[in-house]
Amino acid sequence: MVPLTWYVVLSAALFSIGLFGVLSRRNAIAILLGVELMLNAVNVNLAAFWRYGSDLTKMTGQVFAIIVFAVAAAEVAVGLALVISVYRRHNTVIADEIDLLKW
Amino acid sequence: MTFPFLSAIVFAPIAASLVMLLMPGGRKNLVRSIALGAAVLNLGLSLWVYITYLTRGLTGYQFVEQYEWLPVLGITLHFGVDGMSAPLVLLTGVVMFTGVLISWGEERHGVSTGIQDRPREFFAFLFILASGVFGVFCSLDLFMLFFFYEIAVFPMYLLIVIWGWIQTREYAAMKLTLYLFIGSVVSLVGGLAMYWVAYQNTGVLTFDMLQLEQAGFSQAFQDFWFLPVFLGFAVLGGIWPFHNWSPDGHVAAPTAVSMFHAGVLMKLGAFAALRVGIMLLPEGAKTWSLLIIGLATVNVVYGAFIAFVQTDFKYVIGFSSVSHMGLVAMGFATLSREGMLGAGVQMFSHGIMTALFFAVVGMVYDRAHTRHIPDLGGFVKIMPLAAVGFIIGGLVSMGMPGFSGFIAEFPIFMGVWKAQWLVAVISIVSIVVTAAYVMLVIRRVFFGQMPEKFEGHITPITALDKVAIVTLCLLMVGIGLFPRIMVPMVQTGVENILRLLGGS
Amino acid sequence: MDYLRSHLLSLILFVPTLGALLLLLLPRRNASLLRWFSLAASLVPLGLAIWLWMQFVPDQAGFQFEEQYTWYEAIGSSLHLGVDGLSLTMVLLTTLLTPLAILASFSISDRVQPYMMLFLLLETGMLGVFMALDLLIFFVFWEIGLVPMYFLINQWGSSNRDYASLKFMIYTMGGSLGLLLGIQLLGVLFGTFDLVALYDGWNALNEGVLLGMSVGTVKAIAFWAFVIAFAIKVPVWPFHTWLPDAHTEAPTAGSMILAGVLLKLGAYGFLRLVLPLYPEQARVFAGALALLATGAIVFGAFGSFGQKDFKRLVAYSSVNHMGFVVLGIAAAALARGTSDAHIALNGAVLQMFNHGLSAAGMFFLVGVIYERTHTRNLDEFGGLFPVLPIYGGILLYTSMASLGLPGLNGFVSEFLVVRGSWPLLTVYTAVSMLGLLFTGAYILKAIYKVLHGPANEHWTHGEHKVAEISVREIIVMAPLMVLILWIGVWPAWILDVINKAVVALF
Amino acid sequence: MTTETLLWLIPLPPLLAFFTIWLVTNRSKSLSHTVAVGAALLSWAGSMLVFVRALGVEHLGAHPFESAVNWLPTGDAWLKIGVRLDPLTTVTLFFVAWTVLMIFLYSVGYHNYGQPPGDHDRPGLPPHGATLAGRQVPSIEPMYSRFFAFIGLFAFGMYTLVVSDNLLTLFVGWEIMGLCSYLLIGFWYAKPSARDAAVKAFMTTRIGDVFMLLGIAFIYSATGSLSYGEIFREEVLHTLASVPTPIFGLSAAGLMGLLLFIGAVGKSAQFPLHVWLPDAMEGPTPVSAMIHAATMVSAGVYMTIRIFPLLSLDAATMSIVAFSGAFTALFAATIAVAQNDIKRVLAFSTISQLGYMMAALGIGAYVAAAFHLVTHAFFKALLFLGSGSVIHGMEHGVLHTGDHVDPQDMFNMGGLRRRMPITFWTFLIGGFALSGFPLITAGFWSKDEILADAFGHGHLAVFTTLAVAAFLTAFYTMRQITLTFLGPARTKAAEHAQETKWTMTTPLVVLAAFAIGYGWVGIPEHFPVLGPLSANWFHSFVGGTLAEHPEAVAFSVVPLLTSLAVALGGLLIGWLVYRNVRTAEHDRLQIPLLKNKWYIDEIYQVVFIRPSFWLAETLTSKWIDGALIDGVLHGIGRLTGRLGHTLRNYIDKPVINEFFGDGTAHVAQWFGRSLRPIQTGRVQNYMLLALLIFMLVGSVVFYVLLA
Repeated sequence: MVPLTWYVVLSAALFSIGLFGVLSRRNAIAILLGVELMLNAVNVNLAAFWRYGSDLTKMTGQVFAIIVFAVAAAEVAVGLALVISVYRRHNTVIADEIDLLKW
Repeated sequence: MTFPFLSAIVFAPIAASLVMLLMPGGRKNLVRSIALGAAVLNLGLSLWVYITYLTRGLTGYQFVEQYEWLPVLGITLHFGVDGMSAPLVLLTGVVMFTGVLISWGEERHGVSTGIQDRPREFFAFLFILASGVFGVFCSLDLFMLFFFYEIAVFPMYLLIVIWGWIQTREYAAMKLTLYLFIGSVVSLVGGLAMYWVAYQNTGVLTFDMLQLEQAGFSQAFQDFWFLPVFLGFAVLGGIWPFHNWSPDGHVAAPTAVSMFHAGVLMKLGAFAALRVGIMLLPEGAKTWSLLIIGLATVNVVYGAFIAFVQTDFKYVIGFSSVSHMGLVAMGFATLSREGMLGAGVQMFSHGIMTALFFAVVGMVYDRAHTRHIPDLGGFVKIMPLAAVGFIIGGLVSMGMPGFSGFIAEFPIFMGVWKAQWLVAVISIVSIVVTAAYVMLVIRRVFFGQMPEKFEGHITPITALDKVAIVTLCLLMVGIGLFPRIMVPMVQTGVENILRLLGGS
Repeated sequence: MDYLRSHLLSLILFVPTLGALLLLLLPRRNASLLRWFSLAASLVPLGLAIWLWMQFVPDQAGFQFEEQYTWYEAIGSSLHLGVDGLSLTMVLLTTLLTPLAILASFSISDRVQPYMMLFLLLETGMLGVFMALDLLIFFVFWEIGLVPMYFLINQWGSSNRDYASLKFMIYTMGGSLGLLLGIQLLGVLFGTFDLVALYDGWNALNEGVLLGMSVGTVKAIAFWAFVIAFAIKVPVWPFHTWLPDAHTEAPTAGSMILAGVLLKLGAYGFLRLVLPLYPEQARVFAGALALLATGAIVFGAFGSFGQKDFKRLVAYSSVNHMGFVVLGIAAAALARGTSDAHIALNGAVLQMFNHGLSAAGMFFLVGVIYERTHTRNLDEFGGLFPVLPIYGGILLYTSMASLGLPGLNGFVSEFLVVRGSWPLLTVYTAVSMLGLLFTGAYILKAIYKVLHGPANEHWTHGEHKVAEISVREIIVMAPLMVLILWIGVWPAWILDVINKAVVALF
Repeated sequence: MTTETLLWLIPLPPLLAFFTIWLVTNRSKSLSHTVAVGAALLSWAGSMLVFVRALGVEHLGAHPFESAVNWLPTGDAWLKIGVRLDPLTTVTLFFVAWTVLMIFLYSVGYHNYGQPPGDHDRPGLPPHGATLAGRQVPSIEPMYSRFFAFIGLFAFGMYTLVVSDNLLTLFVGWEIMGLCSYLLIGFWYAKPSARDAAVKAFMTTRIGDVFMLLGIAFIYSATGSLSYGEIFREEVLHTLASVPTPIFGLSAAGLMGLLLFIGAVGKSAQFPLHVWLPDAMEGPTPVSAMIHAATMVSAGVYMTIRIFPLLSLDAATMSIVAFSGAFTALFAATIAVAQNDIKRVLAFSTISQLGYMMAALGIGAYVAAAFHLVTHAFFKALLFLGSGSVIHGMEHGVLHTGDHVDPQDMFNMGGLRRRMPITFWTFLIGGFALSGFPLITAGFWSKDEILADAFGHGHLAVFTTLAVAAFLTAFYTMRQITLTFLGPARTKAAEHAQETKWTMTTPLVVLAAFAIGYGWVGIPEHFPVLGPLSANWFHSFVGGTLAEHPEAVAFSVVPLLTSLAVALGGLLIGWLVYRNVRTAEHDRLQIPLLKNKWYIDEIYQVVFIRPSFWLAETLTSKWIDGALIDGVLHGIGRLTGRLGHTLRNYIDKPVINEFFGDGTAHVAQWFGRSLRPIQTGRVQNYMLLALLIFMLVGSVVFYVLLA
């Protein structure tokens, strides 16, 4: 069947795309999407390693993946909420213009 | 082990503070009553502990409790008091009690005394602080000791910065916090080092000091780590040259906090330095004892001389504490029976004494709104009891026989004779200097002519203040006249330490 | 009764304290009640002391009525009390003078309660020193005595009281630092402070090395540490300058006690500690002591003669008189065990007692005239004899006693001292005669200026006319005068006790 | 009652009188003087009884009446005090008792008892006189009672001194008399001169006293006792004589003698300590008599006679005594001739006569000295009381006439012979006795014996000095008598002078009797004609005091003639010179040097008194105590403050606080500030940074640590 390497390469690619998106896109929503991509890359990894792992009786892979889904969902919720509240206040979703952390 | 006295003592204040925070902040007297109730409870408990320990003629660690906390790392909630710490628990109880009393205050003809601004938060923080202090004195677990230590230090920052003397409170609060945290971090590193080395030596991961005592640290290890650990804690004990946070802190802090600060917190440092520094690293202590004695001597003489020339009422007391805590460090550093005995008593005696000092200073300041000694005078007419209290405190601080100060200082000097007689000769000068400035302050503040701008604007002290003063005075005189109500107990503690030091 | 007998000393010691505490309970306003109560509280110890005197067995060497209570066993100190001939005399003196002083201060109307309390506490402090058989206890009471006296001077004193009181306090404390160190050394060496034990141990310790020095050196240093502490209290020239200030500023009763008893503490220290603990060093340095004593006698007399202030004059006379005490002690130190030494010491101890009587009397009389004229300046008196015949008579009598007129007490002791020290310290004795000569000079000066002198109309006529001495004041003087005459005519009753103790001790 | 008990009791009545008057009866004048005179009478009776008993005893000197009791415990022994009656005591007691009684009696009149109180008399001033029925009459002394109290104490002192058997109680009486002389000379203390005289007297005698105290201490420490019986035993004296001392190479005995003698010099007003005595005339006249005749000054000589055994052991001391005595005798006589105050003349004559006695002792004639002591006591008391009577009479005249002349200045007197006969005749007797009028007067015999001894023992220098002095004595005595009594009155006051009351005249008569009669008990055996008639009782009796009986000197005509010549010559010349001298201006002997007493007072003022004030006020009080000692103390105080400031301002604040404490904080702050720019606030920058650092660390871990 398909060797593990393919899955790993796939997830790495996904991760890098997500990372690139996070770092390069200016729209906050897009950044969030990037984050999601990275998380999914992780999921792919988790599933793959489980499948190719020593024994399949333990469900660690899936469990972790599900936790990630949950976290991702929560994160997106919070993220979008933040973005919207920022938009309400600053009328923008451009990350560069949101530098409240600057002191 | 019927009733968990120590954990009760340690956690009651925090509980009380939570309760207070739940109360509506507007109802000041309700809050105060709760505070007072908790303080009385704590006083009662610690008194019970003390008296039981004394009257049963117990030795070693008593009232021991041990609960799992983080077994993996060998951290347990391990409480217990010995002859050295039981008096300090009592001391904390007393200071807490009196602190609440004199912070109660009142508003009369525009003169507001005590804490009138947000008492709820004030007492809440104060009690968290108190919990930390109790914790340090009671815990037999190194980690817990650090834990409570930090708990004790942190609220101090808020208390000073919010309720402190407007002029210097930020500066003083920040300075104090930094000094103490840096100090404790240094010691913490030492503590962790012990933790690991003990693990290597015994194969057991534990912070339990009773086991660390047996860990058999190598001479080299002890020589290396003693100084950081000891000095790190001694910073809080106000050892020279790391004493500077303390006068500033005293001056900036509100009265009750100053009382805690000088009365209890500095003991925290000395006590921790003893517990962790000397008791866990006895060989290192032997190596460095002369150095410590030297530093302490500087403390004693230097503090006295500087106090002699201060014109700020509170600074005088502040530097006198520096001088007196020097005696404590000196006593411990002699590593001799008399020396440590004296130091143990001195911790208690000085705690009570400075608490009283600051209480009285606060009463004067609240009414005169100045601490500049030349501007004061004639207060004895309006607050005779405060004056008497201050005089007694002064006599204690100059080591006048018949008061606790003498009981404490005399053995210290005997110990110093054994260690290095020259030091005794040098540092004994401080007694006269102390006498000089105490007498001068008493004369200028309480006697003499009252400036007319104060005439009629000075209100007498409240009943609660009187209760506080009397309590403190009774303790000082009682110990001075009947040393046996404290000394034998401290002796057992000393014996314990001497055992660790391998006799001597 | 049996209980009384076995706890006699502690009763005498602590009854005044008890009285002071009870004073707290009395109404602060009711001045007369406070006065009478404290008088009573001070009369009880007097009664007990007299009983003690009668119960005392002079022929029995060593200490009697010993009591011992644990006090601070951690460092081997206990409340160990006991009296022998020397201390007994001093106890009697103290318990006698305190009621008189309290009676003398009935004229105090400002803050009677604290005043009286301080006085009673002061009595306890002084008695403690005389009774203590434990070095630490000795020191405890030695220092405690300072506090009440400080506040008496500082609160009820006259114009320059702040300076005087602080000087008194700091000077004495500074002086006793050496004593403190010495006591600590002894304590560290022997682990006990019990005098009886220390006498043996410390004297047995003769060779070897201590603190990196030879025992001899250490002992010499310790000796001087002790001596300076006591010399300041006595006071010996040149450590005497606190005394005129303190005496002058103190309230009348304060000066009475100060001169009457407090100075004796120093001399007693010499007798109780220095001579027994350092016989060798004492012998070596006796010359120096005698030199200082002579200085005190001569310069004290000169200083007294040079004063314009009546009270200061009397104060300096104390320096002059206590000089004889130290001279006698020096002689005794030089030739311990000889009959000369015994005679000199008899003289010294009796002189302590006598000076207690006459100096207290003199200060009281100064106070009496001060209360009436509010001046102490000798030049402002004059010609008061016709106005105050009785006062004048008493003043003449008392000052003659302090002048050392044969037939009155002062002469007996001074003669004994001179007699005892002549063969041992001939030159010093001869020089000190100069002081004796000027004793006459200043006494006559005082009488001349106050009683005789050009009559000062301001006091003898008109609304400023001074009032004759009152009955209360005469009652204060009466016991003193009686004792002065009694000892002068028949000293044996007291000297016998002293003598036996001295022979047993030295 | 046994003699011993009697001896114990003799001094007490006057003491009791003192206390009674002081404490009880001082309000009532009559009671007071009754008590006092009664007491004097008791003591007198006792003394006479003792005297009689003593006469009945064989070899009283060998075994005197003695009784002693323990007084002071000294180490293992006791110091005893007691009484002793030996011949010397006996004779002294005799004259003391008589004179004291007389003087007490005399005082009653002298202080105008029975007169009304003065109009404006004040305590401390002599009575000015009162107006009675428009006439000025003398007024009674305001402090009448006090006077009797004082003289009572005085008498007690003298009796104690005489009866005591040891030097200590002798010294007690000695000093008590010193005090009383102070009180009595200053009796009229409102007079500045009286005040100063009192202080002067006390201080001057005290100089002697301190030396005497040393001497007593010396004797006591050397012999272990003070009672005569002990210290004058043969072996004791022998040892004392053999022990040398570093001072002037005197033997111990000599030094003791010298020290005690200095005491006597002070008390008996010998040169150079004589200055107090003339000023002592400020006191009331009975006091002068007390001091100069009966008691105090005699005490000095008495004591010197007492310690004669000690003195005589060392030739050096003896010659010192002899020469100081002889010099004083002459020196005082020269001054006496130039004085105008009737009492001052007597004062100086006293000094001179005491010099006689000292000189006699110095040449070893202690019996002669004792003899002269007794006779002198009688006639000098007589003279003083007489002069007092004269003054009293003069004062009466002054009051009567109202012109205020000095009643004591002899140049205001004259012709009193008629106004006051009794006084005149008694005074004449006294004067002749003083100048040694041959055969009948007592003074002749005593003085003659001294001269004879001086000559007989070959002390020619002393002999001549004394002879000259004797001549001067006779001369000024006659001058005094002439100016006072003979010739016409010089002032109205003198004209109206009046004889005094019986209380004053009776004593004069009694004493006059002794001034004549007492000489006859001491006529030398070998004296032509008279000698054999009467045994020299005095010599044999008093001579018995000492163990070895002094042999009487062989009779020689030279001293006899000399004394005759000087006495008669002096009297004659004195009369011739002063017979016609009306005023002081015509008196050719008013030489300033003599009149001003050789300027001794002035010299002392400069040499001793001012320096001692300087020493006391400036050196001791200001410089040593004030500047030096207190300066050091205050310096220490300031130093402490300085040190404190330095520590705080130059170490604590700058170094420890700012440099170390705040310094670290500042460094940390700077560090943070310098890192500030990387805080852009852009999420993506932060993330990028995180990524880079992650890769960095990761690669390090991967390639370095794990490789």
